[in-house]
Amino acid sequence: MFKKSYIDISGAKKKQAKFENEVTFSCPKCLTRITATEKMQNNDFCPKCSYYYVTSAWDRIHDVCDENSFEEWNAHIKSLNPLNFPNYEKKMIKAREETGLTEAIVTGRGSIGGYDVVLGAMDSRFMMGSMGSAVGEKISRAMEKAIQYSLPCIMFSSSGGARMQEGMLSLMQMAKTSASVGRLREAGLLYISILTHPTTGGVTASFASLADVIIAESGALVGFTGPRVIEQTTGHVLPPGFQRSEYLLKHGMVDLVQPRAEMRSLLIRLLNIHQGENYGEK
Amino acid sequence: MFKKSYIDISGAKKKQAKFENEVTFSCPKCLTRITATEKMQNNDFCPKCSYYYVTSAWDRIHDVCDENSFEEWNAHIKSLNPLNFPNYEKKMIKAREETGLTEAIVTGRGSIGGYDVVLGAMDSRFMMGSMGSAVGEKISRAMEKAIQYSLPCIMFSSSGGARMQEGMLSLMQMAKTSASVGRLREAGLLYISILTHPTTGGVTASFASLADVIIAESGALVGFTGPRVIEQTTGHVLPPGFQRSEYLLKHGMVDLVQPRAEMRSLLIRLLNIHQGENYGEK
Amino acid sequence: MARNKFEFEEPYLLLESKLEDLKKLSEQLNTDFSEEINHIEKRLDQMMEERYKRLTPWEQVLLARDLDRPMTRDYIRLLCSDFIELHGDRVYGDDLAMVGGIGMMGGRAVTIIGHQKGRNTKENISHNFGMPRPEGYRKAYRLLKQAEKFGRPVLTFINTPGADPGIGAEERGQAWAISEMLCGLSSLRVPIISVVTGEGGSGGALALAVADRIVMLSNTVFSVISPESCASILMRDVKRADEMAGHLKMNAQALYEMRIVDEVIEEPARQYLLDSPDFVEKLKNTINNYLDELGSLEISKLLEQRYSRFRQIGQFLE
Amino acid sequence: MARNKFEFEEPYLLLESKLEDLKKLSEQLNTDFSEEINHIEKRLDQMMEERYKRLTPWEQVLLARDLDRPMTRDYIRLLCSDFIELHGDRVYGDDLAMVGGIGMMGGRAVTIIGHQKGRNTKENISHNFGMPRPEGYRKAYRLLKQAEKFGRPVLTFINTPGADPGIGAEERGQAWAISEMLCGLSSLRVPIISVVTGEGGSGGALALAVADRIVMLSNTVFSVISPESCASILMRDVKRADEMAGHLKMNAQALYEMRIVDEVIEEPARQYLLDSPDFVEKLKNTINNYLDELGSLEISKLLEQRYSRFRQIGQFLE
Ligand SMILES: [Zn+2]
Ligand SMILES: [Zn+2]
Repeated sequence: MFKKSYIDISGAKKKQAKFENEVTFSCPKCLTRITATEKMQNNDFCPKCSYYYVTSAWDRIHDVCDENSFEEWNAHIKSLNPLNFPNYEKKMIKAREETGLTEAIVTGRGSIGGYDVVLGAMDSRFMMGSMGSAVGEKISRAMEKAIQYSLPCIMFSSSGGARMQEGMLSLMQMAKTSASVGRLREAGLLYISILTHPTTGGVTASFASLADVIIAESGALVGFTGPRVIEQTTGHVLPPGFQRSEYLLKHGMVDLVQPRAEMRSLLIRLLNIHQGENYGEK
Repeated sequence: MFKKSYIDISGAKKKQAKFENEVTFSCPKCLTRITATEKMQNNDFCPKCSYYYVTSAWDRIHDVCDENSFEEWNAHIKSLNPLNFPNYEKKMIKAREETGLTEAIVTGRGSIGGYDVVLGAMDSRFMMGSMGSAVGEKISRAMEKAIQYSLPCIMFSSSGGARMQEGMLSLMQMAKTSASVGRLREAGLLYISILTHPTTGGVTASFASLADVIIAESGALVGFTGPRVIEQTTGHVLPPGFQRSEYLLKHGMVDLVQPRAEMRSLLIRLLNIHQGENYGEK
Repeated sequence: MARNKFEFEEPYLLLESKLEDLKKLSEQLNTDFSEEINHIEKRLDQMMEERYKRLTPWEQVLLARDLDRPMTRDYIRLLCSDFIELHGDRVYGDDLAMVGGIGMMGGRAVTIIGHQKGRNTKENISHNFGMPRPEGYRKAYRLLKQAEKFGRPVLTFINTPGADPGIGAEERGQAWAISEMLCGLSSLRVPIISVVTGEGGSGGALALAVADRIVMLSNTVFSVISPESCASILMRDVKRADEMAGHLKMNAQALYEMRIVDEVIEEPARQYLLDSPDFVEKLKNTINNYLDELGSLEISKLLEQRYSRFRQIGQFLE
Repeated sequence: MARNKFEFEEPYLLLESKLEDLKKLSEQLNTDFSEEINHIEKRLDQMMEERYKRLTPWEQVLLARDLDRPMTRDYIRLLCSDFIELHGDRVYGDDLAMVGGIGMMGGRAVTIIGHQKGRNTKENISHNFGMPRPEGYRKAYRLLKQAEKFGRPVLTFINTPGADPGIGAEERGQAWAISEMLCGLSSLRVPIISVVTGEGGSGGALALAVADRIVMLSNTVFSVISPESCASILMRDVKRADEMAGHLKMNAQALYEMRIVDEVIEEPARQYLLDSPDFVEKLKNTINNYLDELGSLEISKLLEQRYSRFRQIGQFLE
């Protein structure tokens, strides 16, 4: 189905080695110190107070891709302020400065264990990973490229939902990206979605939940309506673990729950199983 | 999609007129007397004690078909006793004598409000409407005829499930009839299933629940496992109305709950809506 | 049925009630001011009509949410000579916030799906205030696939505050149910027309709006978020919802100008919509013309157009 | 792992324990009967092997139900160099009585689905004694459609007392979930091979058995109804289940003779199956040969053959 250069089943090990120079982090909430390895093994949550160290789009890409294999696409695409929404530009400039990104998603092409893939990773530091015109456009373009090159497509989600400052243009990105998944399906290509902490609203309810294989990162909060809104609207106390990965697994919504440290090796295994067609239409 | 001779939307009225000569029935359980009209309006249940007056296959056919329009197919197909199961022949002979039927289903071709259809009606008086080789064969043949003539297919179910005296040959009729529904689907033909009291086991779990439109007759008990077995196995008391038509509607399993007296007019309306293709593939 | 409950109508209604007083008094005094009163009444009607043409975005939100507007079942009764409502998702339940079925519309078989609110508290509870749960979207999806099988065009009527925000809806995969609708509609092999008949609330509304043509009635809205939630998130002050309603560009005219919707059907002021022959005729013609137009296209062409319709939405700098 | 718990084995086991006593006594007495004892032991083994060849249908039912038999996950470990279990029906839940996923089997990607019982009470409760609920069949259906999308052949492993007979399973449409499996498998555009590895209980087992080839292990059964239920319905005496097991013709050999199944793989007596290299080789070869054979067919031909396979089952008088 897609080009296979070489297989490196021991993929996960590469990443572990990387952390032997042991940078340490201090939790901004409870001050607990942890090493980079510990942080990754705990899926970027503080082991003591569950504070979430945000994982950047580039971290995710480097986590899973073969070294120097990733080539970014459409890095230049930027949101405008089509509704003249107050303070939107200011917020975007701030987000760009803080993250070094132009938008809440990075897309491109890379290889994972030797398998070429189209890859997207959202970054929740950029306006809560919200999806506006630019994010939607980058996703649809990436999927169309996957079709053009017959490559599998992998998307890491992390988003508060549609970006309200672009109004209906944002809402319509849900329809746009879902229609692009429809095209991926018609082309018979593999599409893997990885839900990371936190993913809610319009992203969960569009391209992120339409994949062939859906993986939730351990401990991630994933849902449609955010927990605070549910509590406020219904007046109910939410059960423990509500909307967390393990809860999604129990309720049948995801195929697998996987710790961040083992994501690369899982992807390699999935790509390996999907690499060839045994009994295509004759 | 299929031949339309004439439309008779007032179809239900024909049947009501038929009952003006007012035969009366006496309930075998509580002795309450009711007229034929009352009996039909109450879907063949005794209004006092819920005793079920069994509706025969021919009653159902006459209820819905235009007068003298029904032509039976494969009336000669009879079950054998392939496993030499004790007492099976004796039971079949008794069922044949008591019902005048050769098997637990009558199939054929008729017209309903002028619309030609393939029709099958099970008869629960014949060994509890159980499905053995002969029943399965008649259903598959009827569906294949529907494909041959491009006609809609309508099945009235009423069955205790697969006929155990034919062992695995009976169980396999579930697979056989379901595969025939698969062919109906591929041919794009309309298939309507009407679940009548009682339908359980292998019939519910095969052709009867695979229709485009599923209608449950008011008050009918329909399920997979019979209520007595559920009570015995789980030790739970069943909630009121459990597995009855209205319960199935609430739980999303049927499109409509319809009283027997209005079945014909509903079928005419459904056939009318499905008579033509507006936007077939071009 | 006149709508008599919006704040902006109050001065006019006050004047109206004064006129009533005047009429009664004149009767008691056996004098006749009818000519003058008629004159004032006419002027008043005129003024209100004009006021309705100058509605603020927030006032349009209020009108869009009015429970006295026609709902999906009313439109079905209006449009179809025969209609059979079909129920259930075949998996879990039957959601009354989402109704659907098949019917005959002027000799044409159609599948119709829409949100359904109630008119009073009791009805609203059974219809869950028009907020579908996953089973509602799954019922809709099932009916869509049947429409495709039988080559029936699809009409959807949109009027919902949004998808149900409850625990059960999350448990049963609200996001999953909505995304399958979005993807399913985008490749459904029959024409689809959506009419926004009231409140188009976020993803719960969008799930019925992936269509070949989107029509909005003039006093309806469609938004990524409710103005209240928007104000409470961005301003930490829910009272600034009226302001947000303007910023969000959520009313019919604004969305028409943004080319998100194809057509806006003018609503008569202060009248139950379906009592207005002009409105009814316009609605019927619009739907029928679109169905004729779309029905003449080859399916592949129809799907190509639908894809590009949504594909090209968005403004960005390259 | 020897199985030491069936009634028919008791006389042999008694003899075995007597021999043990004899051994110990001879040691105490410092004498050597080892030659004689060895001789008796050999004869005993032989007798038990022979007894296993003369199992009654009821004894085969007991063997088929044995919780020490390999289960689906054991076969997966045996056959696949890599396997990823996938979960959930995307609608309601994840059913542990039905496991499934994708894996590599000798360079070939496959989808495997099967019933899973537990080995002890705690495991059995979490696996619901191998009785799937509707969500189990819906998970399986989802995995099947994916196998079709990616052109992966499907293996199913059958070992269930039947579908779950509970209130919740009825509520969520047990019959609907099973019938969609039967219909879906009948037209699935990839080769399907089913192996009955234990108890093939009624519709709950059949839902995984609409296949191009059905293989049974020699001490397994497949039946329209459990012999106990059959006895209790027809004889009003559950104790006559053993008798019914014979009448129902439910054991592997009988079903092979009726041409319901394609092949019976001989089980070694009194041995954990996967410890027997002969058995393992035979199983692997059978599956691989069938996959090779079916994989060389055009899909339309494969579907035609699958349809006629089931279409022709049944005996009747015309
Ligand atoms: Zn901390
Ligand atoms: Zn009675």
